[in-house]
Amino acid sequence: MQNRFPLRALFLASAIGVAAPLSMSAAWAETPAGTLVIAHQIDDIISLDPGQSFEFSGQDVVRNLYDRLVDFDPLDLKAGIKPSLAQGWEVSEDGKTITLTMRDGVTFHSGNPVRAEDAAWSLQRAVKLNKSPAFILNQFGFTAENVDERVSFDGNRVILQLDQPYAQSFVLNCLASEVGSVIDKETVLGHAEGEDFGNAWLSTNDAGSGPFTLAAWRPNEAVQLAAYADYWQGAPAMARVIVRHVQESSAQRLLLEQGDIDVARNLTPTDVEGITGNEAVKVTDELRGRILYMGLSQKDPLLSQPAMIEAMKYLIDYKGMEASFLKGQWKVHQNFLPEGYLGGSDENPWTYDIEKARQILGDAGITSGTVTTVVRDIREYLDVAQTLQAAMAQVGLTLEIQQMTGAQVLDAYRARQVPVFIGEWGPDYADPHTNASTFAHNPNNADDAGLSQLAWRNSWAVPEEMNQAVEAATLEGDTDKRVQMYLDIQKDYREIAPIIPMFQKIEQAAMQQNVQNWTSGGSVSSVMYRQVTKE
Amino acid sequence: MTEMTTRAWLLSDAPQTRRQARLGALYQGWLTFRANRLAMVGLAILVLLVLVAAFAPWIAPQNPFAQDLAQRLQPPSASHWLGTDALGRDILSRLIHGSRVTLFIVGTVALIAPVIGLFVGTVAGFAGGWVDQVLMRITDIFLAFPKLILALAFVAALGPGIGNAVLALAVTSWPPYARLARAETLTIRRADYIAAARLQGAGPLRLLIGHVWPLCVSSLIVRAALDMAGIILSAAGLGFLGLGAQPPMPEWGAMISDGRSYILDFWWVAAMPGLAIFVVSLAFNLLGDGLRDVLDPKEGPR
Amino acid sequence: MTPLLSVQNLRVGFPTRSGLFQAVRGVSFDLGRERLGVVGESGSGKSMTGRAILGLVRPPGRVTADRLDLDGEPILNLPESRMRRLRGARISMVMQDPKFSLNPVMTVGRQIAEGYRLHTGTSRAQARAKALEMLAAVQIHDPERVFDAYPHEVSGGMGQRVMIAMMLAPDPQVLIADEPTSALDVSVRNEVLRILDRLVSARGMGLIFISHDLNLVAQFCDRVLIMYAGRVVEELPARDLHAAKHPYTQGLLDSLPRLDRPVERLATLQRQAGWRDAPEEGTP
Amino acid sequence: MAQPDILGQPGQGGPVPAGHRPGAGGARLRRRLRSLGGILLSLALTLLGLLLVTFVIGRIMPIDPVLKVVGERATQAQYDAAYQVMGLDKPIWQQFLRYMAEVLRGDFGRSISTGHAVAQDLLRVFPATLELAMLGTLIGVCVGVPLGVIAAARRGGWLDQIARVVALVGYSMPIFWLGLMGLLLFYGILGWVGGPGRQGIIHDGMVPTVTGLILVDSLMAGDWAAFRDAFSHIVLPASLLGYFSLAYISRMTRSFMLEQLSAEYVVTARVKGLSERRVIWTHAFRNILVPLITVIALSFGSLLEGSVLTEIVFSWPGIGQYITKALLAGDMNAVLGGTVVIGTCFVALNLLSDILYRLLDPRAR
Repeated sequence: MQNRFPLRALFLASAIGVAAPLSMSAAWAETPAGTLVIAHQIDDIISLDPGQSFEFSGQDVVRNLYDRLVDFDPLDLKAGIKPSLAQGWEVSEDGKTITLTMRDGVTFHSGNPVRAEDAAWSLQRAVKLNKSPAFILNQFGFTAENVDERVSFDGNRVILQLDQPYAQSFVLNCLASEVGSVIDKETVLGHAEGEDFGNAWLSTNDAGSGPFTLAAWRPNEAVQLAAYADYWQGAPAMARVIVRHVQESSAQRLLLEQGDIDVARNLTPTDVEGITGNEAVKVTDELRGRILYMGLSQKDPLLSQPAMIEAMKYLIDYKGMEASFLKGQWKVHQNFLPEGYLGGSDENPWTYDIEKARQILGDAGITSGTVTTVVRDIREYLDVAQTLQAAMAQVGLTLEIQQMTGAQVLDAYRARQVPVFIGEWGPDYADPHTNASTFAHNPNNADDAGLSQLAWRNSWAVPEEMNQAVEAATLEGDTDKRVQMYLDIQKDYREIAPIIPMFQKIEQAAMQQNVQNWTSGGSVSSVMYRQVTKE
Repeated sequence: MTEMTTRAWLLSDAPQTRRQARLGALYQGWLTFRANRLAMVGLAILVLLVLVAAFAPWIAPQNPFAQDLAQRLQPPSASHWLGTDALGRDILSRLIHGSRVTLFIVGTVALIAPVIGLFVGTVAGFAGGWVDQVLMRITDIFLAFPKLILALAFVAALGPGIGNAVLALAVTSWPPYARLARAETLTIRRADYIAAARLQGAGPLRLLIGHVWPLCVSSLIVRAALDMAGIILSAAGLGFLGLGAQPPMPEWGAMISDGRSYILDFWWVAAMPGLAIFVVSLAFNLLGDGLRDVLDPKEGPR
Repeated sequence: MTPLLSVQNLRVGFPTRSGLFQAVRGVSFDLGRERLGVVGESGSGKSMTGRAILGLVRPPGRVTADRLDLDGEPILNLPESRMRRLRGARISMVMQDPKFSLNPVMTVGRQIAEGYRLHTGTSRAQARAKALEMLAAVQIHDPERVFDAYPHEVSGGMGQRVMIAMMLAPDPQVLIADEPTSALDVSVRNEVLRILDRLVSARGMGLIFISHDLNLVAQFCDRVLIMYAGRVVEELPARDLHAAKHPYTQGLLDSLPRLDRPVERLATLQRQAGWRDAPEEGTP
Repeated sequence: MAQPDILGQPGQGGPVPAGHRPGAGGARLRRRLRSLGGILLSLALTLLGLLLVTFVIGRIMPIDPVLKVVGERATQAQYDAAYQVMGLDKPIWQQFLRYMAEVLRGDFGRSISTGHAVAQDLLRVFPATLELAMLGTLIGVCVGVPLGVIAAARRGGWLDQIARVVALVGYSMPIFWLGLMGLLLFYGILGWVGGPGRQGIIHDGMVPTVTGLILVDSLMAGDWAAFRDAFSHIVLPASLLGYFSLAYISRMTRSFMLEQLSAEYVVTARVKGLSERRVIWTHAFRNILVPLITVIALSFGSLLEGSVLTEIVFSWPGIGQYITKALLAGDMNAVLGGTVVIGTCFVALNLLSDILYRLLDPRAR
């Protein structure tokens, strides 16, 4: 803190000397009472179609434009899935049929009533559209060919026929994800072009029943939402929500300190620390589902040695990073299921221990070696990579860092060409299977399998027992048993896996004192605005 | 020969030999240059930079790669004259080692770009006709291209790294040299002594290499000297955008990029490398300006 | 009677690294209503003498003189604002090449009218009339067209006539003509000279005619100064030029081809270092 | 930013070809038309070449555009489907022809990184950059030209030295650094100017878009508050760009003026007794107008393309940021569209300075 003063004093002195009367705007502005203004990095949005959107910021928008059959309560995320457009559901005896009953009197933004037909069509559409998030629904055996029969409606009931008796929590968690959003069928079909199910139009427009309507989306600039006055849970307190794209943390902080925005969502740890002394703003910590992990490619002759995998776990300065450049925004977490998820484990057995690593490597006869890491050009990842680099150097290992853009890294990663990968994984939906199926499941380790699992990308042939355990966990109806199954999988995983979870994300949203009930969506969901108020 | 007579010999307005004339001209140039105090400051800074780069391991107080997370973001103090960065590395030591990187970038780009430009420009100007048309059209295309974006595209295509950044900068900065070299060639080509050399049976290649190139070089050198600062800034810009030098290499541009997330509270992390870049590119600019005064006296302050 | 221009011990120097370079070293002469030729090689200081008189030597060049009087009035190192009122109005200059000495982006007429208006304060229309009159006076047949022409649209001879018209429009007492014909074709040279001669005599002006062309000066001028290395080495009436005593003048004469008697081989001009410092002969 | 290039353009203000005499009106007109046609043709070729180079770079770049479309979790089948839809299975020359045909119809395709039509995106981002570059150039011209002229007139004097240092410092400053510091000082601490972005959030989207230049649009709508707000946002980045433009323009002006001030016609003007101010501004300055306009056009062009870093620092939603972002995402439709716009601007600026040269320089008429 005291560091800041010399610079500011210097600036002030020189500036006052230059020309004080030039002032053209008040030093401290305030945002309008009914408007929530947020600074956020939103340049990743490529579509606002719930059947296509799969980016963090896009999902933030979709979640507020649409309702789903079942959903989370923004004020009580821990309570789990609650009824939403479906006021209730039933599971058949054999566990393969789920029937959801629609709520009456809900209307879309267009004024059309929300019907079971719309809900069924929305799911069918997502499957047929077959964009990125479609796999979330396809897990239940839906395909473009069979989805018209498997998802149907009858009066005010939507009927889902699954291919396996999946755990009810698994199915509902998936329905609560953005791809399960209920879309206004009539409106969208009116804008369809060819066979696109209205995708082109819906990418930049909204046809939902959610608490907000889309007022404007200017890519890389801003998203503006307007409150939907007839929202079935009551109109939101905020008449307008404006999300402004601001890339730099320092710029977000300046905007916040000047009172030009209400919430800043991408402050770095140092900027968060920098504003803690400011009485006008507060910071909320929220545990998110994202995991920062290190993947060791099993194609690499050095990295595939068990001793190497073991040693690497001790070469990560968990506490040191957590206390320095990751401070407050990442917590040590050495399991693939995030805290807050069903079955999440909080056992963190590894510590930073150069001696132990050296011993493990020495026992295996490894005294030197060079590996490459490909890192996305994000500050935190680079810092993690450099810290690892320094630690590895102490045991005779050389880590060569190549920083690349997100697209390039992803390209190489998908081609299984990244020896050491350092990056994040964000869960796709609120069920533990989302992470289990990617970290600990790899049915085909062949190069041409073209899978998307992290295990596959790191060329890790997951042991058959673990593959089966992961699949079995989706079918366990008893929640307690299911939790135990995941705990067991994670225990085994920690022993052998070359994909090493390191940290879990804590989102620090900084906001004006008068902003209440803010939530970024916790570890299971996306941001929700309808409950936010300003005093 | 005493100092005074050497000087007189150099300054003689009636030189007796070609060597005396040439050395005399050089000495005159040096005197003009020396009289430009700003240019001398620039030269001094650059000499210092070269010395620092040459003796970096001996001068640097600490290992530029040694991390100490407990000592991160320390303000300038007795133990860390310029403070420490986000990983607790000594900024001064990194700056000192970074001078090597900067010199490497500047040196290489300033070597490659003018050479490509010289080759393309003189060939175009000398050959004329469709060769000229084609080469100049290509030059125009590269000129019309948004420069930084072209560099970005190259780095993206070749993969990040200091070598590729240098290559990308070189590839994007040759067209002005080509046009300059072509303009010079067109004037030289019409000169009588070229006609004379041609009459003596000199082939086009010989004319190009023996007569045209040496005459183009001086203006290209001035241009390159003036460009050096631009090259440093472009390289820093690439670093700022996350392409360019790879960590943990202490490249100055990348260091600003590292430090910019801490600029509000820990200003020195970004300010020190920013200052270093500023000082060095200012030095290059002062030097280039002084050089231009010497070689093109009508531009100077008189 | 006071001379129009009286110059005594005029010196022009420029500081260089090897000390002060003296371009003009103690030139003295008086000018009446006559045509005075100044001859010398390039670098002899003849042009610099003309510019020094006009006060056009810019720092760091330095001009000194024991006397520099225009019509009895000292004009050496006058403040710039006062000098400006003299320049153009009372003493003027025609330069070598109209291609360079006329502003390429301004019409001929505007350039002529500009100086005239400045010194006489007349209206635009009057200045235009005067410019057209001057154009006619330098024997341009189509003054209206030339008035609106740009310098690149007129030929060299016509350009020099425009230049003369421009410089004579405000009626100066003294005109310095610095090699006014050397950039012109031989065919138009005489015509321009004739026009210059007629205007100068008709107005009773003093003319300093600077040239390297000894024959031309001999034919055209009343009196000749021979300059070498910034110094006047000889002064004599033009008609006596053939009887010049100074070896440099003789050398200049001998190096010219002659039509009246054949010369086996043109003599090479001899220069002696001693002439630089020897007191000039023939000065009063 | 690297300083813009002028040395490449010496031909613009050059002397007139010999034989350019009055009286040859018809032939001259024909020749002029032919040379104009030639210029247009060569400009079109340049543009085509530009597109081709961009296209090839886009295709050899190891960034996979399909991935951006289908996302990280896509299966191979989804990937293959998108690959075909995007026409990437065709040979590259076919892709290029198809693209050219679409561009000629005014269709730049759809951006995969914004989900919008590229033309629509460009209409939004280009005016933002244009506004910034125009104001920057305006500042550069208004300060740089007088500074350069005075520096040349007072050659070697203290003003000349100051102008030199000002320019050299401008050339040497990393702009992103200066931008961050400026934002911190004038916005963060003093609150004199608006923060990042083009507009304050209250005014965001309130003024109807006509030209896309918010300053102009707000004036047209008569919304003074919006104008003031937009001005307070643009003034800092525009001043920064203006500084760089100023550095360049003042240096070039000075060098042009020095050349003219040593010309004979300046002596003529002085002989006529004109005041120094008249000599400089009416005589010498009019002669540098043509090359100066070329310099200003070049400087404007370089601000259009070279403000990427400024745009990032100030969250300015301009074309530089747009292209950079698209490039790094492998979004080639957007990159090509942006390149076409900037290339066209460059070409148009060249054409404009050529036309102005013909209008302003009597020797070219």
